[in-house]
Amino acid sequence: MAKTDTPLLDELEKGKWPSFVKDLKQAAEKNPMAKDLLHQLELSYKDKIGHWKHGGIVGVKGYGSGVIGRYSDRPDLFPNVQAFHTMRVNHPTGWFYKTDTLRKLCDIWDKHGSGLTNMHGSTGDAILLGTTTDHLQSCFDDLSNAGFDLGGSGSALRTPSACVGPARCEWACIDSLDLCYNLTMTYQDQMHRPMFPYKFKIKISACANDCVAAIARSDLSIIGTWKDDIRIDQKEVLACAEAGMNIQKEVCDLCPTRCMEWNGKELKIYDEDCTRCMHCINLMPKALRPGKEKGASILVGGKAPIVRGALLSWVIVPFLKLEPPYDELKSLIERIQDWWDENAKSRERLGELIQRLGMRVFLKAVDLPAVPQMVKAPRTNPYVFFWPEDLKKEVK
Amino acid sequence: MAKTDTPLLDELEKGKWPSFVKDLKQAAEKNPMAKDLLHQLELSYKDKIGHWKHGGIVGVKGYGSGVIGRYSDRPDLFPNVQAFHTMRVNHPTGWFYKTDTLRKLCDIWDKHGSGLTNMHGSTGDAILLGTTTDHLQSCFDDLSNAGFDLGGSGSALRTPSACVGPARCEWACIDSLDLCYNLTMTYQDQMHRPMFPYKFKIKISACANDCVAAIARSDLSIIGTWKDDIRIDQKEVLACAEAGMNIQKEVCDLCPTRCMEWNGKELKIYDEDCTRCMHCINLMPKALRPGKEKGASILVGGKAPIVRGALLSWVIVPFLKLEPPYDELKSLIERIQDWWDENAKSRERLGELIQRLGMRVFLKAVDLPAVPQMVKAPRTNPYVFFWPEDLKKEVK
Amino acid sequence: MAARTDIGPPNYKTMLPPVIERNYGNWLYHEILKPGVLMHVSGSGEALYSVRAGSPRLVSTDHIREICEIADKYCNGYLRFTSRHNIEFLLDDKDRVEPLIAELKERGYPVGGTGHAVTNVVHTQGWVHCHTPATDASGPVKALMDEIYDYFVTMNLPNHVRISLACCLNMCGAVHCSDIAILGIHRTVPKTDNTRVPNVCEIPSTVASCPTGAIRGDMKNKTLTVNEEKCMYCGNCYTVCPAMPIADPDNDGISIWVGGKVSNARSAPKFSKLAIPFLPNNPPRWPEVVNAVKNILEVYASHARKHERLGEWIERVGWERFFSLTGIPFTDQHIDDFDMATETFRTSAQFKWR
Amino acid sequence: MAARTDIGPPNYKTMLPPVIERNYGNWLYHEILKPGVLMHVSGSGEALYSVRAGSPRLVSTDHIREICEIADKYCNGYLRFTSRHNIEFLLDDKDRVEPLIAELKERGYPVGGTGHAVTNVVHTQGWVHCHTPATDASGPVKALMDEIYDYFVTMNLPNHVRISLACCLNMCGAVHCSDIAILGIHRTVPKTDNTRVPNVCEIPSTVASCPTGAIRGDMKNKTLTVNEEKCMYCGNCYTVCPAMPIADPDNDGISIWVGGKVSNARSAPKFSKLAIPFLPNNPPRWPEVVNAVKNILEVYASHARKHERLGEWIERVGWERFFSLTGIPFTDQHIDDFDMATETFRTSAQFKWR
Ligand code: SRM
Ligand code: SRM
Ligand code: SRM
Ligand code: SRM
Ligand code: SF4
Ligand code: SF4
Ligand code: SF4
Ligand code: SF4
Ligand code: SF4
Ligand code: SF4
Ligand code: SF4
Ligand code: SF4
Repeated sequence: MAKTDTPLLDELEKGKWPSFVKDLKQAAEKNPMAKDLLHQLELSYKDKIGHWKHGGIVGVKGYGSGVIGRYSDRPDLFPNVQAFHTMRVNHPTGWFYKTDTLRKLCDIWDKHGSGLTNMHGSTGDAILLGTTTDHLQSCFDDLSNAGFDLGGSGSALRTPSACVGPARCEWACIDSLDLCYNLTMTYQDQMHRPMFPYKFKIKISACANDCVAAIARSDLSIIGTWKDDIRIDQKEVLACAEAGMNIQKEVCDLCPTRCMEWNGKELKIYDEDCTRCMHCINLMPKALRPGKEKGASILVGGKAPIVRGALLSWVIVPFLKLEPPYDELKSLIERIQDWWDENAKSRERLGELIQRLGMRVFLKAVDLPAVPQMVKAPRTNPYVFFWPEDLKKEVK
Repeated sequence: MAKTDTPLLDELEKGKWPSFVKDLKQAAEKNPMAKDLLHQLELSYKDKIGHWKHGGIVGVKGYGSGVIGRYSDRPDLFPNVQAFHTMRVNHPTGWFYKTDTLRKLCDIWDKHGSGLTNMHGSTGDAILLGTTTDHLQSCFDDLSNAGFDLGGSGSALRTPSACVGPARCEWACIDSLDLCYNLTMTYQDQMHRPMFPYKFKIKISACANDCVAAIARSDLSIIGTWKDDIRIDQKEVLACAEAGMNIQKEVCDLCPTRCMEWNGKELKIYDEDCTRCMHCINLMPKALRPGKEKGASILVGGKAPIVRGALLSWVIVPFLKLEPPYDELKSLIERIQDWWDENAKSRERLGELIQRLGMRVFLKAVDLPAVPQMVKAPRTNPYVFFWPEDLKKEVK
Repeated sequence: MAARTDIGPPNYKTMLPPVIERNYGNWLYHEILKPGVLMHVSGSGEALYSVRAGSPRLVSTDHIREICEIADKYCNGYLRFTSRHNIEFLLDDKDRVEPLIAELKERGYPVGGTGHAVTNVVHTQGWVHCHTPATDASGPVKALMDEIYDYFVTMNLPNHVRISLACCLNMCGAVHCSDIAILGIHRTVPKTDNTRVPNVCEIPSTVASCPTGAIRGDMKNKTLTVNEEKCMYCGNCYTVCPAMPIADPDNDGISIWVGGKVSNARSAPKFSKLAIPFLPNNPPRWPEVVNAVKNILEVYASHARKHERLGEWIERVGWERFFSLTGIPFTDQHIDDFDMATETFRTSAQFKWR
Repeated sequence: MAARTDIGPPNYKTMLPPVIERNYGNWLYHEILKPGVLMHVSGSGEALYSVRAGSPRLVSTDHIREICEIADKYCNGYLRFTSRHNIEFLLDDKDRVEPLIAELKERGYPVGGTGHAVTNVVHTQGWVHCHTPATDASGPVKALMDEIYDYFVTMNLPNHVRISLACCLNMCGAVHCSDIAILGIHRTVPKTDNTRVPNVCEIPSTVASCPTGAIRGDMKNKTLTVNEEKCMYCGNCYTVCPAMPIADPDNDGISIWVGGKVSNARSAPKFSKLAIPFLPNNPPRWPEVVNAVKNILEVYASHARKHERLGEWIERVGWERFFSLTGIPFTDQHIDDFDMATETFRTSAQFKWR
């Protein structure tokens, strides 16, 4: 091989897995920004340190979000990435694309940016990686004209995302795509004009398999479920057994509530004990299906560790029917956001606020009743508050 | 029934369970303090409130602990309990008594106090309930002459206690009684002269059944265990089965690690998976016995809720052989107490201090290695400290 | 005679019956011959019989003398108390067991508390001797044990049930890991008497005593103020500052906690969890409390599997089911709001409907 | 033309292939025909075939055009991306599946990631675009996937394994609930530049940003000081105050976390737990990291039972066993010392020796 000026990155062109270095080089061939990025990255590989300066606020007209400002700390060496901002483009719900749409995106980005992208960012946006400050507005204009809009960033609603749901999945208990799109359209203002105490994420999975990891990484997690009994096709159960599945071991013994019995011929489910974990259905998609009374559980608070530690979302509504126009859900979301907005400190996520002020206070504020499904177990410490109305007035 | 002046308490003379009211009345018949106590208690039953003033420090010569001061808030009505202090008498380890010893205690208490006792207090002392300030010293003198001593109170070592252990129990993995007595005798000074930041409790159970609830209510919990394999007498296993025990269901299925197999004839234990929970042994005492390599796990931190919430003790040494003179254990106890003494705020229990400063700091200070047995699971938050010696010095 | 100090307790070795001395550490196995009667058999072939009798714990010297009399008659003067305050008569002669039991019964001592039974209720001082109680101790225990007496003298429960009572949040009864815990609670904030504060209270340590940071201290004027919204009535400030009394006859009462355990058998030790936030103090027989405990006990007895402790049963069927079976209402008070509250929130989409 | 704002994303309905439009919400079941190939069958009898291909995620526009070309050829121009950044080609014609796969292979696209496989590694920006990374993102992922490639194109693991990478504690890769998480960490305190603080930092919010309260702010002199003993190098202060850079080429690196999951299947969602506190940054191929992940993956593959996720396996056998089987040393860093640390301490006498 000829000697190159990116010997470290070149190593990553080898191997079977598709190489991002190939993409960098491909872009670098026609784009000077991409070329400088490639070389700055090579320097980082040598120095074992990033070469970007701290943040910087840039944007497009009328919006407070959707762009992440970025500047090189070695503009002397890499002048074409002196400014190298990212644009977050709201993906079509479910990440479905027609090729003509995708090609439009490519054309716009070749015109305005580095020609490099992330398909997609971990919140779900199509990330257009690197452009200069003076291209931001024109790039946005072109995007908008092509039918695209920016996603969220900063202290705003972030681009909601949803699992593939009813578009392809037999287990969808709610229309995750319609709901996600509906909420996205309803809350455009909250997404584009940061006015919350911090970021707010919504993710929607249409069943408890949670294929968008909603429970782990959204302030509001909507997870499909059902209320009635699992539908069983005993014929197909037998077919599974005949095909070699050890139903006792693989299904019944792994059911978390052990609420299934298999006698070699028939599978019995004690549905009142089932917690709708999806395991048995996952294993026998032809034989078992979620019930017919479908809806979703609403959970809140999920987030990454900063500042007070990572949280998984908490159940606040065990079951809600979810049908357009989703008014009950929206009213709940707004009550939650209002309370959060009023009470949170700057950079305090919803979960952290509930942690600080207490679930009791939160429930009262958003007008939700306490139910045992909200807890793994009741409290163990005796530090119980009483509302003034619980008390007997002094009778002396 | 004749009309009495304790109508409420009289109700509690009825019923099958032995009545403390009978004892109160029995004592009241010969003792004016007991009589006033009875009537003050009747008043409490009427008022639904206690009638004792806040604390008060009283004691005997040379000691800072062993006596709980108590004064009535209605000395006008109940002059004989104007002062009504409690003496905590260190019980013979295991709460074994010869009747002559017990009678001596009774005689002394009839002479100096109310004639009422608790056999025993929840820390384990024989509680002599109620005497006046000027009887404290003479009562102590009489107790001492009869071979008794006071237990702990205040910011001191509290009376250690132990399960009945090898005196009667086939499962004892350590000599809980000898160890408890030995520690009690070694640490007389710490028990009688409060000089710690707060109370310090030691409890010893000779196996994991933990019959003195050591893990829940002692700062230092010593719990017997073994290292090698459970001893099995297959003949006796069969006998259990024949006697009607469902070994699969009652024993194997309830084993927390499911490390037992029963084929109707032989019981196989995969001892490497056994966590020595005692369940199987509890169920078949004739068939199964703890292994031969015996010792104890050392745990620290257990306590009631005040101030920062209740704690169960935490494993800090999974296994320690415990034989007289117990030097290794004592050295550990002293290292722990020294560190606690140096670092704790006033009224901060050992567990709370570890909670505040971190297990890492504690382990280093008392020179114990970290082992996985110390945790339910490793940390989930990424807020990991590194000791300076872990780092690479800057090489630039 | 001048008192010697630091002599320690009587050496337990001098208190052991000869049959124990001979077989110390050599026990092979035991059997529960019937409720309240244990037989321990030694490698030597000898056997020790322990007969367990209930006790109110608050006993007069005459009562102790009566116990001694019985022990002299049947046990050569040897007896012990258990870690839950029962009395154990220690016999080396099987033939004396039944006569002893007969005499105990005649004298009104319940014999039982072994195996799958309710044993004695560990409890505390209450209005008898303490200064911070929110309820009495001996009274509720007596009322309860009268009602569930049969569970003491039989062994028909799924596993043993350990009931404890503490009269305030200091939890001297160590109720925090009991199958069923009865806990006295206050429900109103302390009434600070700032005229006494300067004389009897140390301001910084009072402020520090509050788990929820509800107390503000003014060092200049030597006063203390309680933020009523942050106070959850634990009474710890009163422990360190007598000028902050908290008892309130109208609002003090009892809360019920369930599902704790201490042993490592099967499942790890567990804390008790809140079942009922408040029941009124209703002396002399606390009927609400007695009924609540009995209800929980009986729902457990009729639903749990053999060997399942109360908490193990609840964990298997779920807390939803516990509340629906017992008919106890779930409230926002059941949801923790202290330091580690979030650890108790349900972080999954798994739950039951009933 | 003036840009319209707030138009939202393209309506997904306009992006759905006709077979999906027709069968939306009517799917009956699916089968995994082979690694990377899903067949979904509708109530109407129609079937949809999805062929899943791996992607480096950081892709050029030309690369996207190539994907479009393939989709035009086999899928009438319809495709999607998955929540883990794989590409899914959507076909309504079974006969085109094999030719598509053949072309994908030829062009170097791995086909797989379905069922009991390792799928794509969710990851972040690293040195490519972010300002706070402690390591690169795309590089370690590429190095790792080269090494464990076979697990992507086959389905022989006990269950699927979700690997994620985040280049700093902000955890944009949401690695905190992954079977195996690769997390960039700093290990030295930020180097505060107090000459810049007054201009670029807000003192109160910087002080508030520190999870462990390690920062003291001097409002008068407009300076910030870090208590080195309390700082655990999270970098959050740098996020809010540019004058506190924390990157350190000699001491930054990677930690490995295991046993997290998100689905509710069988067990509740779980956080990942610390397995290896530190491995050095060793570009371009991070051999220590790659080997560590591979080792964990293979120990899991050879010990777990069918359908057991990594974390479920560890919980069954115990963390003692995890450390002994993988040969990873246990250190005091594995023991939590943040807010809720005590919840993770072992509160029982139950444990294994190995
Ligand atoms: C681009 C993206 C990573 C990626 O490569 O995919 C990203 C990149 C950044 N994230 Fe993130 N986050 C991205 C998804 C996430 C996620 C995952 C998710 O949304 O599902 C998380 C975890 C979930 C959560 O929100 O808790 C995440 C948690 C954070 C945090 C920590 C927030 C917390 O409360 O713990 C920060 C720090 C902050 O906000 O100050 C952060 C901050 C940042 C910043 C803005 C850096 C900063 O400190 O200001 C990064 C800009 C990088 C750059 O230069 O482009 N990012 N960030 C993701 C957004 C792409 C998109 O829009 O699709
Ligand atoms: C007598 C006794 C209750 C009984 O009826 O059995 C008792 C009685 C008192 N305890 Fe206790 N505690 C008694 C065993 C316990 C136990 C159980 C144990 O030791 O196994 C605990 C729970 C375990 C623990 O220590 O954590 C216990 C936890 C407390 C606490 C809370 C300590 C904490 O750190 O959470 C306090 C409050 C304090 O220390 O300020 C306390 C305080 C008190 C005081 C001294 C009241 C006070 O606030 O100053 C009580 C005096 C009552 C009186 O007037 O006689 N007592 N106390 C027990 C001692 C008898 C004996 O020596 O045998
Ligand atoms: C006498 C006493 C020890 C002492 O030094 O005083 C004792 C004695 C025995 N215990 Fe215990 N335990 C004693 C308090 C305890 C405690 C402490 C407590 O309750 O405060 C516990 C922990 C309770 C908990 O987990 O909450 C305790 C948990 C056990 C267990 C575990 C049962 C379980 O499944 O969880 C066993 C095993 C069994 O019963 O099969 C056990 C077994 C035994 C055996 C069978 C041991 C033996 O072989 O001698 C003894 C007779 C048990 C019986 O009553 O049926 N002992 N035992 C205590 C009697 C208290 C009483 O008067 O009722
Ligand atoms: C395409 C995708 C949804 C999307 O909208 O993009 C998807 C699609 C399916 N998931 Fe998923 N899951 C997808 C991300 C996830 C995630 C999210 C994640 O990994 O970040 C999870 C949670 C992961 C976790 O628990 O940590 C997830 C947990 C599951 C499970 C639960 C498995 C378990 O035992 O824990 C199932 C059930 C199963 O596989 O049997 C499932 C099942 C399925 C099924 C079989 C549903 C169906 O009937 O169509 C789909 C094919 C699965 C397969 O790959 O074998 N899907 N699935 C995502 C593909 C990601 C990828 O490229 O690999
Ligand atoms: S979350 Fe459920 S409904 Fe959605 S794609 Fe995954 S398995 Fe299907
Ligand atoms: S969904 Fe889960 S809990 Fe319900 S029956 Fe199936 S495996 Fe059991
Ligand atoms: S703790 Fe163990 S050794 Fe001690 S009495 Fe109880 S069962 Fe026996
Ligand atoms: S002691 Fe416990 S863990 Fe060990 S084999 Fe017996 S039941 Fe199982
Ligand atoms: S529990 Fe409270 S009120 Fe009862 S004895 Fe202990 S300190 Fe006193
Ligand atoms: S009662 Fe407890 S919570 Fe209320 S002020 Fe006093 S210490 Fe604080
Ligand atoms: S994880 Fe950290 S370094 Fe990586 S992209 Fe997110 S904020 Fe930047
Ligand atoms: S790096 Fe984190 S822990 Fe250290 S001072 Fe900054 S915010 Fe605090």
